[in-house]
Amino acid sequence: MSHQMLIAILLLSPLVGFILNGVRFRSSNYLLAGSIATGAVAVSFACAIALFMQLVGLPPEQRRLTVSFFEWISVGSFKVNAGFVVDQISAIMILIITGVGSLIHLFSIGYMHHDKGVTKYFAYLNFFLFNMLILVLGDSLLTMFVGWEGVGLCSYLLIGFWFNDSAKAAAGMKAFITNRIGDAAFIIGMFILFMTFGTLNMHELNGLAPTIMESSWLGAVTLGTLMLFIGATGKSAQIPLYVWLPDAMAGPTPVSALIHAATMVTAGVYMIVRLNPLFVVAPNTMMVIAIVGAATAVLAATIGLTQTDIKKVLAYSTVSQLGYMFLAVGVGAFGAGMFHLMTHAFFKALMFLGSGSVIHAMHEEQDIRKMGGLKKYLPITHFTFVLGWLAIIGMPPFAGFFSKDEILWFAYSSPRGHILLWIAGAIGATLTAFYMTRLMALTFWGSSRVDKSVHPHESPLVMTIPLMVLGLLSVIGGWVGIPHVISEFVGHIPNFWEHWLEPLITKLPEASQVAHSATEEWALMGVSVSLASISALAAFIMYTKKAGAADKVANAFGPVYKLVDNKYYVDEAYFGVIINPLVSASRDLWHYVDVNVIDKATYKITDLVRGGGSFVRSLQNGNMQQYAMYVVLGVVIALSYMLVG
Amino acid sequence: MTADVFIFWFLAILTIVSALSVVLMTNPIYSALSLAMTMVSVAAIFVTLQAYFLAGVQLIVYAGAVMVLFVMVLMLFDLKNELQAFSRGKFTGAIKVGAVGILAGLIVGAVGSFIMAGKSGAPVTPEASTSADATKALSEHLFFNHVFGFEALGVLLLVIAVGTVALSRSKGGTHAKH
Amino acid sequence: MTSMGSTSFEITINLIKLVLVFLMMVQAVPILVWLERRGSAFIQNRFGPNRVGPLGLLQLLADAVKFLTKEDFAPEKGNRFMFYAAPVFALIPAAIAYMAVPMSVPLKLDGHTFLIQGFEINVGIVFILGISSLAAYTILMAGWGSGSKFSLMGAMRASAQIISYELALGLSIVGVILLYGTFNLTEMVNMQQGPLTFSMFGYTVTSSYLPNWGIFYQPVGMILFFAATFAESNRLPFDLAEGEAELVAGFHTEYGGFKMLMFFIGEYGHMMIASGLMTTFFFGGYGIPGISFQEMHQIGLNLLGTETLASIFNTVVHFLSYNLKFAIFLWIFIHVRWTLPRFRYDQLMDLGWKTMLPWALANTMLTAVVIFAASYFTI
Amino acid sequence: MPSTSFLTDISINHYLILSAILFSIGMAGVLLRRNIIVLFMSIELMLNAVNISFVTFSHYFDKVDGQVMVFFVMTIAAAEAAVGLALAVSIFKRFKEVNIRFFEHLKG
Repeated sequence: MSHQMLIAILLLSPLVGFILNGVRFRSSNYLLAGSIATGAVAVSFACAIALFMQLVGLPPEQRRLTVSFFEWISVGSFKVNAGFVVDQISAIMILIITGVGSLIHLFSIGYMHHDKGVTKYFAYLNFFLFNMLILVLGDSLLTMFVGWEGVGLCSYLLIGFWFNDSAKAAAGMKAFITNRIGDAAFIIGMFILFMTFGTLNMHELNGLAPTIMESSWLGAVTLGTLMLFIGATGKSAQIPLYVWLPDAMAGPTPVSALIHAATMVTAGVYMIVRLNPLFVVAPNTMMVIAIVGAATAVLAATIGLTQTDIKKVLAYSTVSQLGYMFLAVGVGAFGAGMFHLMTHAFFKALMFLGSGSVIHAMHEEQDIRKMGGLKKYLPITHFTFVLGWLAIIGMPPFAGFFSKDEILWFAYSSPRGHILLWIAGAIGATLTAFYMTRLMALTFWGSSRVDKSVHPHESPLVMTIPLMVLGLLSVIGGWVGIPHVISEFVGHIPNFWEHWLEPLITKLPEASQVAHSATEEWALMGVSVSLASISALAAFIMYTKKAGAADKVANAFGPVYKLVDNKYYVDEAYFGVIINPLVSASRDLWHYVDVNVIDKATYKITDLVRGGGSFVRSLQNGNMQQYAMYVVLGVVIALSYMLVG
Repeated sequence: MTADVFIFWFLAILTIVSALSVVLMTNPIYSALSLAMTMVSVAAIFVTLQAYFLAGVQLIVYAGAVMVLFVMVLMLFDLKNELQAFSRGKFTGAIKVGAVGILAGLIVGAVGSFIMAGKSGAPVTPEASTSADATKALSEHLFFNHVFGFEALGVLLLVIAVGTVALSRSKGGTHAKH
Repeated sequence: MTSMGSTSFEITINLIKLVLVFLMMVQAVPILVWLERRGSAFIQNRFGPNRVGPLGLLQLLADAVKFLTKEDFAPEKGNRFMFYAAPVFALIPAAIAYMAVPMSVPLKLDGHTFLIQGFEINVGIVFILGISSLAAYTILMAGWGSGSKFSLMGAMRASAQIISYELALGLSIVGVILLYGTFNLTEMVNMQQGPLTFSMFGYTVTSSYLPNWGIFYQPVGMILFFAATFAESNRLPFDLAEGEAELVAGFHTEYGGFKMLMFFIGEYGHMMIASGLMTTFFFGGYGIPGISFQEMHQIGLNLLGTETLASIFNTVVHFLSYNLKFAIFLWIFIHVRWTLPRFRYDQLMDLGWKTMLPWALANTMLTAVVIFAASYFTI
Repeated sequence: MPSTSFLTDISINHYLILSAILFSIGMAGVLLRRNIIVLFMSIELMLNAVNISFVTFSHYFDKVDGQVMVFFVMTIAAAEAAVGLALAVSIFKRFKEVNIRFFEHLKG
């Protein structure tokens, strides 16, 4: 099949699924809805594999399959096609999206079967995938933005899926509004780039990127990329716009796995990698990205330490891991960022689905303080969760180890890296190991604190199969990008990942200045792994062996614990500094300006219009002959003007 | 004064007088008969302009069919002299009459200025070829150059026929009294 | 107005001709009335008028005197203007339409050519149809002006009938027009000279004794046309307008005396137009079977010696030929009137709209296809 | 313009002026009369005026298209008369009068 056809099927299959489920959204036949949706995504996955195989069959410099379905917008020199492109980056993305997506769809059949709105749920999910594919495949920023907004919409719909609960509906709105702020910046970024380069096509933009670094903060590329990055902070939950993601856990757990862990939130990273030639020439933007990424990684990890909701822990963990990705792209390690994006998609989806399985088993109980000792009730879930846990804390040879370690290595060794960034990353990794172990210990290990009325049970096969597949991927997913030092040590395993992405990744121009030895790399690797191991061990002891130790530590750190426990009061600060003043200012404007000035003006205008209208109405009295008279008068006037004038 | 000139003036005056009586007669039947008279004289004017076929069609279609229908309908209605043949309102009536008068003046003035400016330029054609050829040319124009319009008119007539039958057979629609 | 001639001599002759044709038409009416009365008596096995003059021929004069001396009155509730205008208008369309029927070969005198018809008009058929369609007004005016419901209903019926049958009438002669490719009646007559000749697909079949008349090409058209003209002239079996049992005497219930006579003249005028057109369209016009106009002219030349006299001879002989055919059709009109019963009104409308109109349409289509095929497949 | 030549030389302008006058008379009828059927008749008058100018131009500029237009106008006029009369009949059925003011009931 031609690649045009494949891309069309890839895109349209979820849309068809959405329509099929959407038109019968009142149905509660979970099996039918789930089959349609999962089938649609599976078809997409098959197309993605076929496309990937076609891509592999091409020589590396020609790996770029494009298709343009129609001209979407044409205004003067501004032309946008409904064009889609499959190249090395988007091929990986579509594989992740459709692959992980189909697993999560499958899982959802089991997870949502008791829900009344299951058909609507699957319709939304398919629609999300359609938009995500547009986002990923779109060949111009505008096409990407369509998907960008579309996934935002679906995210909103799915977070507020149980909208009868006003807190959940509010969480949806919070996500939506926070994203809007980022989107506004994204649009401004697009304006700047279009103004500068005259195109929004990403391929052309990359080709047009200047070769000289832009050292100024106000350069067009710097400003444009900075704005795009602010857009990315909204979508990918970075400081300062990360606040929506933890709340987004109000949605069904598979949604959290798909949208808020594996796919949508990585869109920002993907976008930056897409446009890496532009970002490379703006070192200031890169610096900002790296710092924001590192700060987010640490900050979110610290908050994660104190959370007691299983999904909130995972949410902060996601924010933290996204911070790693941004750290990677910020120091110029775009390949590493993409690598971590992929491995993170595997193990975080796994853990979310695992948490879903736990919640399902616990009858919608999400508080880890009320769990414990679930290992014996949920053996499969526990086992796969362990695989995810080992991956996220960076234990070799699990997937997370390779990607996280590569990021840390680049943070240190890259010309745009810094030792402080590495330290931040390492602290983040340590904290991650600690809170993830805490999560494991409180949930699965130790003594049971489960309520007597709850009888945990293992989930059905339809839910555990995705867990197993993702667990496998969490183990082997990292093997495609084994660092040189290890591969040389073990044998001669090529680094597929770097080779694959190489044609699309711009090398940092100042790369070859400092030489780093393999010893340094081994040393850093050892340090981070041992730090993580130590903190994991500490956490394990603290939460399983010595009951009460955690409280002691918390008491010892008193105010700091309180600060962290309350998520640094960020939400409160936003309310106090931005939202409340805005609301009161708006209210004042309403009471004084609106009522006294605008309303009165509009009343006057209304009176004027009404008066004029009643006059005109008197002309329009249904008397046809009078209408004819107006016509004649008009002709007379026009004719006399023509004759006289 | 040649015969042609005499005939033109005769027909012009006949046309205008009968047209005036269409508007001024208070009995609609007289109006209709005057209109038929107008149609006939317009047909005669077509003859002076050597549009013989159109003159015939004018007689058959307008004078023969359309106007007869008018007259029949009027006679069916059995309307007497109208007490109020003209619409009320002296002011608007004055405006209407004035507007029409000015319009007529303007058009006549425009036509007049058309000659006086010497822009008429169009040569008065030599005696047109025989009318049989003219009719043939007319039909060729109709069926080659304007065939789409012709077909569209056919469709229009069909629609009109259906609509008219539906309208006249309806028992009063939403305003039915019974 | 070039047909009126270019010199004052020609114009004078043509004007005289107009008067002559009109007088011919009007004077034929008493003869027809006599014929009708005698004929109907003959058909009904009685004598008819036979007292005044030989064979009752002077009955006509007596009738005229009676008509003229009758009291001239108008109904009180009626509309006087219309009541008086209607009979006058009844004459006009018939007279004008009859002017366009050619009655003989053109007369050539001293280089002047005079057509033996009121005036020649190139779109003769359209002209005649147009003019005769005005006859409906007469009836409506009479019906309205009488101020009587019988008159009005009769007028309504008659005019509706005339409008309905005009369609069939017009369509039935479209075949003829397609066949001859002209609206000009004289040209049609010229094309019907000689023996019957069919030529199609390159083959030509010539009859040895049949004349080349339109009836052999358009038999269906002929029947339809003839039937429609009966309806157009409001004669039996289509004289619903004056169905005595229902409507007294239709639109001329209130008429009497000379005004009644004028209606008679109009009716007979229509009959004459119909007969003239039948002759012209389907029966070779003034032509004589077997002899062309040229041959007849040659015979005249041999007999009388001079061109002028030969032309006069030619014209007179063909005029007689025309009048013979014309008279035959008039007699058929009269004969049908006294033979056939009257239709019912719904039967009349059914016949017009559901029978004659489809047949006329089919005839038109068939003629068009055949003519197209004949000209297209010439090999 | 010189009066004698205006009277004796019939040109295109004479026909056009005749058409204009006829048109204005028809328009006055449309504006002033109250009987719907008379209104329709006035409209026919206007259409006829236009027909005259079409035929005039067709004759003086030796183009047949004008006559084709007249043909079309006649067809449209016939159609309009058919619909108009049907409307008038239905108005008459209801109000026993065909006054234009009954159409005011049709306004929204």
